[in-house]
Amino acid sequence: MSARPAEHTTHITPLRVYLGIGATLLFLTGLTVWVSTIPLGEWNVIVALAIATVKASLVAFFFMHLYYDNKLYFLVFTAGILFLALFIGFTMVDTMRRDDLDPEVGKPIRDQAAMYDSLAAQPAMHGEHEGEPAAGQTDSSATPDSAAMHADSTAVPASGH
Amino acid sequence: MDTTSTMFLPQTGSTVAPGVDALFNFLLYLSAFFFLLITGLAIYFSIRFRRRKGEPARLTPNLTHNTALEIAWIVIPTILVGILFVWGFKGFLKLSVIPKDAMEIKVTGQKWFWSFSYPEGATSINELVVPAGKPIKLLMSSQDVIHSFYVPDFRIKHDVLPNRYSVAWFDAPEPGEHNLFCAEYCGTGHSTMIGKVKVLSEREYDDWLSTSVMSGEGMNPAEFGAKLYVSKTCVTCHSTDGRAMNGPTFQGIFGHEVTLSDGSKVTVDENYIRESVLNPQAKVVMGFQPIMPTFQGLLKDHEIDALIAFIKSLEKKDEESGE
Amino acid sequence: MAENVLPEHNYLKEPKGLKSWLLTVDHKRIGILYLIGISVAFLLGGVFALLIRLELLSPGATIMTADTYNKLFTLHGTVMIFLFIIPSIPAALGNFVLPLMIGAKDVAFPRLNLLSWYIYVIGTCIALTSIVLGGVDTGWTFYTPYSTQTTTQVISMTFGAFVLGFSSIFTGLNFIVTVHKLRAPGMTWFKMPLMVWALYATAIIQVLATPILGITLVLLILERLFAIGIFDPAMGGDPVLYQHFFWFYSHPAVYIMILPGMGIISELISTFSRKTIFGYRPIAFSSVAIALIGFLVWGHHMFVSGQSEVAAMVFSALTFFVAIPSAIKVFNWLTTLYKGQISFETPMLYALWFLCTFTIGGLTGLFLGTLSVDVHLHDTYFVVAHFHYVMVGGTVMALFGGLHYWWPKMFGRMYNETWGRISAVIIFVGFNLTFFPQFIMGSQGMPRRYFDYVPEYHSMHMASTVGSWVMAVGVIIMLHYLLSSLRKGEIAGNNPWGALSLEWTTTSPPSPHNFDEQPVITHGPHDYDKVIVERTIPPR
Amino acid sequence: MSDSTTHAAHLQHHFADAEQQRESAKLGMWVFLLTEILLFGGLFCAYTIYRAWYPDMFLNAHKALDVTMGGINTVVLITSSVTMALAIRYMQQDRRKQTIAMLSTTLVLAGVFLVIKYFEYMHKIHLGQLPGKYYTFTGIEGSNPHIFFSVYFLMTGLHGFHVIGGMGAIAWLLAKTRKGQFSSAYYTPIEMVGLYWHLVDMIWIFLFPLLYLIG
Repeated sequence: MSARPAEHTTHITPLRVYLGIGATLLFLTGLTVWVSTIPLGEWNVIVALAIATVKASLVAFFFMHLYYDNKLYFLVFTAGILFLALFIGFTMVDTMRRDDLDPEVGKPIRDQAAMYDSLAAQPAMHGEHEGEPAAGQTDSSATPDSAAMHADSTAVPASGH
Repeated sequence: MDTTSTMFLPQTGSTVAPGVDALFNFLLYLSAFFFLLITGLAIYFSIRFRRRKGEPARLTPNLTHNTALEIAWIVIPTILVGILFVWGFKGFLKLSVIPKDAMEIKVTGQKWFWSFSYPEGATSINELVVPAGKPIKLLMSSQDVIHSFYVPDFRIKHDVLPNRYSVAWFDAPEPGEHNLFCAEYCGTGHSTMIGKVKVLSEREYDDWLSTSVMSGEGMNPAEFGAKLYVSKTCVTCHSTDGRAMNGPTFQGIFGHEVTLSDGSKVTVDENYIRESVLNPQAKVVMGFQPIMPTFQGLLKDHEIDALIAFIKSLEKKDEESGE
Repeated sequence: MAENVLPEHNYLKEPKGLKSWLLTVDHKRIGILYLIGISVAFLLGGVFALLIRLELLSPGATIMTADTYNKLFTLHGTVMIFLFIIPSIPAALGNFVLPLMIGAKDVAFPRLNLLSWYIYVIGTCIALTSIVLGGVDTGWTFYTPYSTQTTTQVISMTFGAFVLGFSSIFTGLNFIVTVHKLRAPGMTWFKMPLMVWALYATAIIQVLATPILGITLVLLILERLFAIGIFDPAMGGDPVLYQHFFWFYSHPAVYIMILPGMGIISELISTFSRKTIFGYRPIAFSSVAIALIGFLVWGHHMFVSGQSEVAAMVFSALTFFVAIPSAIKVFNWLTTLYKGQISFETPMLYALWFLCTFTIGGLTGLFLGTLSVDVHLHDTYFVVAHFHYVMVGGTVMALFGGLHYWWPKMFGRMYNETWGRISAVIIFVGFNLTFFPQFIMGSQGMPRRYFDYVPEYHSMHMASTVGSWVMAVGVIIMLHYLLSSLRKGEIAGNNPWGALSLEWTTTSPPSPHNFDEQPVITHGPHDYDKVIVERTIPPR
Repeated sequence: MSDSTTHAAHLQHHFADAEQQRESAKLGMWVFLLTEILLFGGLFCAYTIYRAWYPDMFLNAHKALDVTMGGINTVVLITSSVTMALAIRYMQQDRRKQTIAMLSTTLVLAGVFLVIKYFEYMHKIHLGQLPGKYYTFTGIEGSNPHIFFSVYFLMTGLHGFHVIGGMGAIAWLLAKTRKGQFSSAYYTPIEMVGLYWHLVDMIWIFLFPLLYLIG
């Protein structure tokens, strides 16, 4: 791996590299779908993200030439990911630790938005599909009225009293 | 304990305030020192090394590094801010960790007043009444937007969020009265969302509790209504002199017809007033925003009756003045 | 002595015609176009500020209603921040001087540069539409759920800010590539003027932070339109999460505002004390350090917002950490004055004002980073005073200094030095009179964004309002002598200050292609210990 | 500096040589991609926070997405990335016809992606599995399932806009390639669009497992 290509020759990646990487990406796609069907608890998330990271790295290093190009581009790219990680990480230091001192401040007072009250009030609409949400459903009875109704419910949350 | 105010700080009204002030004053002296050092040197150098009239440009010394000096001005500030951080964090913990035996008062912020409900069942609006020398825990939430509960004399402040509880606490050792502000911008009435914290001695507090549910005994309903008009904050949005504020004036409306925002008309009678207090969004007078909060649970039946009597009395006055 | 006419080939005259200006890809002309834009925004925001101060002259309603007041402080904030101060030094002055300072013919992507100006204009128009439609009353922070509930024009204002973000991103992107790829032969990283380092650090923040503002404002608009439930508590969202999103951009944005100002001050102090910079590398690296650490301190805007205590602790610690590089800069500037040959033309006066007022702004920042003290000071006038000492006492003082410094380079003519000094003194006095009392009333407990106030604070408010008038007088004087110098000013010549960076080696105003010949770097930009270049007009 | 590759027709006056111009364009593009990562980053942050707050709801709600359609779309996008990379490779070898074929394939695959996405969206709209206040579906257990669909539509919607933008750029490249404006000496625009297209692919590589597989 050359840290910097010679001044004015451009690197031409061999065809078999592109095709090989492409095949690997497709294989990893199949793999991640397959793994997701095995219940591993928390590990499902970790494995899925690990495979996605490997796939993304292959794209970045070979399709986007980071492996051959000036290191500066790699730095720019990783800076983006680093600052995103810092953003999410620091935000979670707040969102996950709010109940450190007082358990009652950690959770919302109402854990369902007010619009679900009126959704529940019309159970006949989707009731029979409960439990099998993705099954090819044919009837949609979402009336425009009900949507408008939710729009109006500026939803004053439950009082502290 | 010295509770008087200084140039920079208001009086100290809570047990945590002196600790916060000590750190504030440390910061103040530290800042004053560095400010004087920096500007003093800048002025001295400016005078000492000024270019005199007609003096030709000359080469100046090549001073670019001084290891000792540079280490000093990295290390000393680092130590100082380290002290500030630890000291500030300790104080913050004191403000955040609520004593176990604290008495809990529920605080609700809404546009644009505060309401308080006490463990004994009493309620109050814009006036938090507490016994002296007893830790008070505030369990706060908002009905609409974010507000912030701020008592400068206590050095406490915490945002009050909709759909979430937040907490604060204080212990006011001496009886007295303190300003209560809303410190998070919340709209038209933000600057009127102010109240008082009344710290009473234990005995006065018990007296207050027993009489706090203002019964209106010994007053005629209109007088009692006039008191409620102020204490329940109708006054922030409704005038009695004909001026339109955030809401319509109370003067001369009783028995008259008003046009609602949907164009229909309604006569202002007992029922309409009662409905407007309990369900303000139902019939909004044309030209006004539907911003009034409900007073359901905050006003008792006989209190609403008294308010109605008060509004009626404004009607009479209006007729007498022969407008 | 300077010749008595402006150089024949200069970018102002060549090519001619309005169309050639509106379609220009010359970074100098785009800089001037930006300068016009930010001046209009500054005057507009300034008028809002004067109205706000007038209202606060006495308790109760003085000249307006509470709703009008709320809209005015919102417009003052949004106009000053998004339309004026963020593009001020980078896009207006930076565009003009950056390629000149590194010996380049232009920025890397001239057409993108022009596009970014047009995006600025379009974004401005969209934002100003909200004024025509009745104004916005959320404050420039657009906190949810207030911003999702209010009936005022939140969408057009936030969409305008969203569009303006792209302008800022493109400027930053352009500067990064320009500094990396277009430096003249021999212009190594450590021979760059410190202004370039500061602009480079600023550009890093612009490209890293602004996209988050973009997505935040999109989410806010969608929250208002469709109640998507990310930020609105009534829909299961979290308003404190909005604050994280908002401040992840808006705290680094504070450094977008101040870092280029620090760059200008480094140039001014070195030039006018005729001294090489003390601690060039510490100043350069501290710019980059501030840019990077500045991303990790946003939570100090949220100490009382309901964020977790452990987050507050982490953010407080990191906030103190970012104070160190700022302190290093101040000490380095101070030491640069030592054994110099200091003269006090208008730009240098502004640099000295900066040293004084930015120091106050920085030191009061320590109060606000200290957890327990911030609980008392948060959202009071103490905060208002603090950030005006940094933004006006820092950035605007630096902008005025830089404007006077490069004015003869931009237009080839000198402004009236006597009036320049008079107005600088008036602005300094007016500024301190306006904002120092706000520290006192703030720590006494006066909350910000109050239309009305309790009588205890009356005298402080009165002093502050009078100060705003003094400052306005200073700015009006400045406008007058600057504009009249365009026609009547003395011909400045290439190098009226005897400065050493590259922009002073070309003509004033420069030719359309900046340098007639590829500039050769023979000395560093601050080598006043090695080189004397005579001023083209004598010192006063 | 260099002189051999100078290509006067495409060299802008402020660059010293073609190499400097190409490197500038590339750095500019990478910085642009960085801003794209952070733009999507806000949505990834929202996803992470709400998933952590409502893990059960996310788990229940993600089952409403069709893994087969999502999987096919993943395959389609990865393939289009390969063809895009090949388009550049052929231009480096001055094989214009093959470049045109590869760009056309990329464009078609992008179209296929959007068509599949369209059917997925229509199905969701039909069921009322929509963002925010338009959510009317009642078959998902847990707190506030509308937030999952807000996040789903935001992330895939923003990604979809990027696919549409990419298609425009590829169509523009096709027109220019046909006119013979690129060669092995100058093909920077194809390279730049390629970088962008790979990023769009890369983002989908994360969206697919996060939304369809693990919720």
